Amino acid sequence: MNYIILIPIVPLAVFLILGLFYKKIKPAISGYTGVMGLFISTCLAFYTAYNYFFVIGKTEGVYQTFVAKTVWMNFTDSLRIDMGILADPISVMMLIVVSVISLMVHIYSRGYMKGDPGYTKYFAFLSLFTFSMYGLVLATNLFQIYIFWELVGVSSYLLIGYYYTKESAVAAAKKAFIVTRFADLGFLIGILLIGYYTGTYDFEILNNPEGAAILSWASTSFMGLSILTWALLLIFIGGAGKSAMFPLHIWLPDAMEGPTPVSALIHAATMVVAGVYLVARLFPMYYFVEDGFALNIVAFVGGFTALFAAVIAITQTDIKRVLAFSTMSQLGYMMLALGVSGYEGHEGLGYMASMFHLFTHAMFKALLFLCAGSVIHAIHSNFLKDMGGLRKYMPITNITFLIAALAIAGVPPLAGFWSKDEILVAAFEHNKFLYVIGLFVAGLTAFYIFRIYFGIFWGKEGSYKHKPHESPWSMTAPLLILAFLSIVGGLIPFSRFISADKIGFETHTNYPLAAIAVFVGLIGIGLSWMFYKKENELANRFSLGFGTFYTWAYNKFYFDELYLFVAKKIMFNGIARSAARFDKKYVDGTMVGIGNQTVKTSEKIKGMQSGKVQDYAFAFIAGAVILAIICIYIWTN
Amino acid sequence: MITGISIYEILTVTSILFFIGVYGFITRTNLISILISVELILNAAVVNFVIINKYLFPEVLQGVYFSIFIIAVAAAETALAVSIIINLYRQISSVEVKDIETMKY
Amino acid sequence: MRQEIALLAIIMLLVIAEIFIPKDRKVSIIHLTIFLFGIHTIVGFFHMDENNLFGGMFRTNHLIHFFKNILNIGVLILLLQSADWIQEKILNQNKGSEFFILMFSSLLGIYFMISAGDFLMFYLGLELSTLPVAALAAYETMKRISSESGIKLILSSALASGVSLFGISMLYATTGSIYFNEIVQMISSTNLTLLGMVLLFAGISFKISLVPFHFWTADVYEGAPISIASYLSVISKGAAVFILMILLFTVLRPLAHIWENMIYMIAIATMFIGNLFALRQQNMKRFLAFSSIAQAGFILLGLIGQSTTGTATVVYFVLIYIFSNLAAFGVVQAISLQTGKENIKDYEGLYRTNPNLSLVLMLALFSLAGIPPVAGFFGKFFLFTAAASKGFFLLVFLAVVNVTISLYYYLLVIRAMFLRKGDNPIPFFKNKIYMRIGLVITVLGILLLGIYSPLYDYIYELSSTFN
Amino acid sequence: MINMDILSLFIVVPALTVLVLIFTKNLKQARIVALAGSLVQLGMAINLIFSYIKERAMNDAIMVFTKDVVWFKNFNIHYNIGVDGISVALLLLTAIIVLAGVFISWKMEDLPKEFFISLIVLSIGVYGFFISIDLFTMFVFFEIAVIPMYLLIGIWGTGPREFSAMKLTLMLMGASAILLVGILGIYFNSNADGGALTFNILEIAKVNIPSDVQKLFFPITFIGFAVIGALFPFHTWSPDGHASAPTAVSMLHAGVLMKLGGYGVFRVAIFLLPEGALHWSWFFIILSAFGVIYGAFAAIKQTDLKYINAYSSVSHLGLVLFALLMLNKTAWNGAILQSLSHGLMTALFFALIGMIYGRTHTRDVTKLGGLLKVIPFISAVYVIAGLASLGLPGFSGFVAEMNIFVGAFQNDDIFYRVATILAVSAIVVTAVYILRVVGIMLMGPVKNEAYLTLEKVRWYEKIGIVLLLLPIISIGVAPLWLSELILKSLDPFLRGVL
Repeated sequence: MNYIILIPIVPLAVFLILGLFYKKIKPAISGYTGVMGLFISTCLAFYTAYNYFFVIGKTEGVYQTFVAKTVWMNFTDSLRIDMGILADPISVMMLIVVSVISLMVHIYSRGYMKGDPGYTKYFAFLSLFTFSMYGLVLATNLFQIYIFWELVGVSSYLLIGYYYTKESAVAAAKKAFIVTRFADLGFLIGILLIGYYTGTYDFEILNNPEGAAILSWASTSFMGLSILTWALLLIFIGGAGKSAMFPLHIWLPDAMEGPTPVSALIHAATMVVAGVYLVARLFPMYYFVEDGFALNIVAFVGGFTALFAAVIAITQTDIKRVLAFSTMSQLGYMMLALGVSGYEGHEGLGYMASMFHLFTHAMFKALLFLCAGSVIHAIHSNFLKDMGGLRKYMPITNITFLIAALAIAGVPPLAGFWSKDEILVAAFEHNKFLYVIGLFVAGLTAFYIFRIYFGIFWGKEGSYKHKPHESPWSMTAPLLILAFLSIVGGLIPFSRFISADKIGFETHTNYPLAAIAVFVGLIGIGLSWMFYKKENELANRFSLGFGTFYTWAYNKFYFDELYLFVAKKIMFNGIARSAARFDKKYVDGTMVGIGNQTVKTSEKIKGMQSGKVQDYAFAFIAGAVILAIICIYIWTN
Repeated sequence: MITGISIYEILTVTSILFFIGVYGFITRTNLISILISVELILNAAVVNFVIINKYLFPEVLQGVYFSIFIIAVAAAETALAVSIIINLYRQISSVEVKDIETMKY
Repeated sequence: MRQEIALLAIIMLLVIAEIFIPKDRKVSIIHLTIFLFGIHTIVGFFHMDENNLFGGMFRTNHLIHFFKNILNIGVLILLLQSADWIQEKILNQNKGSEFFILMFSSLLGIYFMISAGDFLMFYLGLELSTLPVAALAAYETMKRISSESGIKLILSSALASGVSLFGISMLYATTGSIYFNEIVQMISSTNLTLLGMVLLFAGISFKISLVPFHFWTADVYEGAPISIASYLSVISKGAAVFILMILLFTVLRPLAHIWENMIYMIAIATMFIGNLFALRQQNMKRFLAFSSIAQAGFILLGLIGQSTTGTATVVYFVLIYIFSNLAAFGVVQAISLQTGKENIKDYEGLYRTNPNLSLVLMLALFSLAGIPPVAGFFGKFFLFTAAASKGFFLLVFLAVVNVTISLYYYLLVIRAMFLRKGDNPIPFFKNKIYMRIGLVITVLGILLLGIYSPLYDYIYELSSTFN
Repeated sequence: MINMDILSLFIVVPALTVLVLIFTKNLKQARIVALAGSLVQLGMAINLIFSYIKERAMNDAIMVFTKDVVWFKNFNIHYNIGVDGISVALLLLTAIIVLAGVFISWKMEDLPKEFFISLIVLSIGVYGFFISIDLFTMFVFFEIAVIPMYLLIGIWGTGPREFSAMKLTLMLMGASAILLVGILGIYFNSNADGGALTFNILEIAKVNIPSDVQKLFFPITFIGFAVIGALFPFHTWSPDGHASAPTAVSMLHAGVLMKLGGYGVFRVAIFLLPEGALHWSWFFIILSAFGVIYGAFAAIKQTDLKYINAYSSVSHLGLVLFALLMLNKTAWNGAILQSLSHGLMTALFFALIGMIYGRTHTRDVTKLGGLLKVIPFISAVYVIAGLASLGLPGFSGFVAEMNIFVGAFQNDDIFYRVATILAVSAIVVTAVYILRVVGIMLMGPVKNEAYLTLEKVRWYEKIGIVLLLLPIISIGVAPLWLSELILKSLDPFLRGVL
């Protein structure tokens, strides 16, 4: 299966071509190059998936892991970084997700970015990102995943800051990079710890439930916890940073400064799920080390983030931000699912559910973003207040958005329903409290998503300068495709293919729970129907009912301000400035001071050379006498 | 060899002579008198040589002829110094030591 | 004895020449002198075997002989550099030949001093080397500061010689001899001996200008004609270092454990005082005076490592020091002859007008500061090695601190020449042939003496035979 | 035969270049000569790499291509040269940066001849330092490398050039003076096992110097070298010096000269005084780790581009010393790689800063803005260099830092852990100050209309940039050959510290 290597190579090639000759190439060509490249990768990805699941399939009931790697650098005799590809169910699944979404976004962008000065550059960055994402997905060891982890980070930085003349975009890009960088610090230290204590970075060895890496966890401990647990927690910090888990979530809403297709690709479907993927990648370790202590943390962080983000999402008025927070909350869902998962067979439901939701969510969330993009493209605004009644102007967008909304709200038989249902079941089976949270979040989700749906396509018509029009085919085609995927995506028998132990199992829909979930979802939809279908005072009265809580939620619970305070006041003005001043004043001061002191001394003692020959004579005699005395009375006895 | 007077008295005298010279060198304000003080110092040395030779090592006359040379050289020295002083006097019409302090620090 | 006789002959010849050469053709005296002395220098390199004269009052060996050659080279360069000055400033006062005569007789005195076998010869040589210089210091009779420096020199040196004589008399009293080889057998660390030693040491330190016997240096250098300043700073200082070394290593060897400490203290004091004073000098001559004091302090590091290495290193360093310092003084000489300017400030922008001169000066200063690859570095490094070989690491540390300080003020001059543009830089001028030859020789010396290791090995051999 | 002298050529060729330069008349001739000379150097360096690999295959001596000529026999001083994997790598680095420097100073109007001469003389010192086996020779070349800085900064510099030049020279020469004491100390203990005193590093390494002597002289030697490696708190010559120096000089100085520190610490202090190293490492680890984080923080608040870069050098080179003191192969490998990559990156930075300054006549980031729109090539490369210096995978910095961190983590002790984590956390701060500059200076709207008409990058500037950028990327993408080259040479150093 070595041809898998081609999947990342192709976008890389595209990136190099576009990057090196971006002056020469005409925009149209570059657009096609990008799409073509991605198309090839996508075909290969599908072929790989087909090959892996159906041609090769299971040997003695287990999906085998295919690894091909080469040494990249040696640290010590045992520790080294390999570069290579690893094919196992989740990586293959991720290949599909990344390829599909990226391809859609490429096609979509050809319409969306038409006429932009940096057209070629844009496509170059997209390819760079896709390449890095592939590399991340296919990583064979912790260090490789870290390397591509950084690369996706930087390409996200470049794409968020794509409109680099906009101050806000630059700030957002910087914020995103630094926050994730900070999280990666944890990731890196985690890697270092694991490397030292297990002597390898290799996933195969690390994840082997009978392997020394896992069994030896009890041998070392630090502050009451096994050092491996610490390492896993640190790694989870890294994952949380990328996946915008509370409290490292602040960069994601701002990241919406980037072009909308980019948000769809990076900040909805692929990059942000890297954190989830990372935990899933190391799932056996998380599960077995110290009886899944780290895993519980993951579950609760996920659950809290899901709730927290959903609440904020309700209050936002910028549709892209609503979607961003909704992404956060869905990611929280996936983490939650991983957190409550077991390992063997049906126990591993949560694991599978999480991956399943990752899959479906990628489809409909990308769709939502692209629809939002299409809307923004039409009326050049992100804000609900400028929208309304667009359904007659842009029918396709309307339909597709509705499908996506229903999907995320978990209305059967759309994709979202199946995956969300599995998550809730898993939660129900392991932790009732989290189940309740999940259920509540499901309701909120339905509510806020339909809030913006009605806000955009129904309600009072906004005052448009020129009559809004449906987007060109290059943009609507991807919408339709994704809409189709969001409908049928849920029907895939996921558990057959993907499970923690790679054996696969049969899921049976748990009808009561499903009914409850659907019911909650419908309530949410109903509420938003009441509030926003026709505009009325209900919504405001309702929000006033919450009073301060509403304002807090509206201001994202002032987390940006908190971080700003830490960054500006403490880091910049506190440490950095004092460091600079200390350096100038004291460290440098001493060095220069020594010099000045010498010069001063020479000024002070110049009187000795008085010019009086008699003083000289006196000094002469005195010196001689003193010497004599010293000689006679000190050194002789 | 003076009877009744040991070498110590004489050496004491010469030492005193020496330090008188030094004192004079340091305190006199007139270049000529400074020159004289120098002579005192040299003479102290001369007397030393002669006495030491006579009292301690009478068999060879090293000290004695050393002293003769010293006297001669001292004369030359003085002559040179005086001539320079005279030259200076031509320019600043003073032989005060305080007038030769233009170069300092 | 050959060199002494030869030099004496030259002096006589000059006297005769002075009588017979008519007034308007005095210039030829300069050429004659340089020619004769050049011959003398070259002849000096021919082999000559060791011998004693006057019952051990006068003795030569290969090292002493070699050292005389070094001094000859120095004086030759000095003559070349001061030729123009004499021609323009001195001849018209009809004092040309006297200048040479006096300088040579001083050199003659140095010869006697360094090959002295007893204190009498030593004393005579000392005086003979000092008195004419005093006369020369006061040579520019029209300039007040010249006379002042003359007086300061003669008075202080008279005092110094008086003191050292007093010391010698004490050594005589304790050992009963003035012959070095007899003293060394008799000597023992009695108080009187020590007192004598200190006084004698003071007398010589005066010529090397070691702290606290150095005060005359700066004033005399500043007042005296530049050639005399450089003569004092290289030739007579070098000679004094050599004789001090002989005395310490031969006559006073039994007291080594005592004078070791003395040298230690004096070295530190000298280095620090010299550098600290040099730091704030504006006048080039004063500046070089203090820098030469500091250099003397470094030389003591070689003396303190009393060993063949020490001896060899000291001689080697003196050789290098002569070249470096003469180069520096030569440039100062040339510039002050052309423009009468002697202050560091006047040197601003020199490189852009007179690149060659400033390069020479830069090399000289680097050599004095001890920057590789020029000779000075090797000299200093070996001095430090000599000191460290006896385990005086603290002393070496203080020395290197001083090297850094000294680097500062040497760089000040270089800053003036290279970094500054200068408001009215010294205009371009061409030097006369003698000056150029003189400078070129020094530069070659600076560049080659260090890297050309066989020279050091040769000196080392000579020193190993010397005791 | 030619293989024997392959190293001496590194002294001879630049010396010849200088000789020829003396007779050049104007800028055109001077730069051509300098270019030719440095091109030859680069060729030789590359050739050296290959012939070294060939030689190493059949010869497992510590140093290869050795040549030994007695110089001062009474002190047992030899002109003794040879190379191992570390030195060849650093030689190549030097050659590259010198060539780039020549390109960058293509338009040096004022006293061009003298400028290039001093530049080449400096490079002689550096080459000589890297190939010396004899401590004395090494020291000589060390000072030869330092002293031209005074003229280079003082004559062609900007701002308070005289002050900075004086400060830099005095601090570095003062350090080298202290170093001299250390060297003498080593020399006079090099006969501890009997035998003659020697300056030969390889000989001394065989000797067991008494441990109290080692403990006495290690800090002296270490500081003597580490000052030029910008060890906190002796780094303060670096910001002023770099800020005042002309572009090419900053490049050479930060790129190559500061590497002498790390190399010397490694080759002399740690190699010859291992027990001292073990005894003192904790103290200097604290200093260097603190320097790493401190330099990074100090860089955040600077507004002068060169100051930012200088402080980032303090931080990066602190990492080098930090790694060297970790006393294991991985960290050492990282240290050498870091030296190389920092050399290239910082040289690239200074080159770019020089270009920006040459166009806008200011280095104050707050006055600049939106350059990405105006001078895209330079700005884009600046972004790349920035990403490289914040340790992004795919660039040399990442490789080096990872080696250092993994190596540092080999010491299983809470003290080392804490120090390491402190050092690691610098990567975030680095990101902060790099992105700050990028955000303010390159992105955002163009602040000053005058900048709208800046001249695009010139061909010679482009060459210089590419020359530096290529190795950064190639090391970052395929580090294996280089790290193996270095790793193979590290075993001798382990002898003492085990």
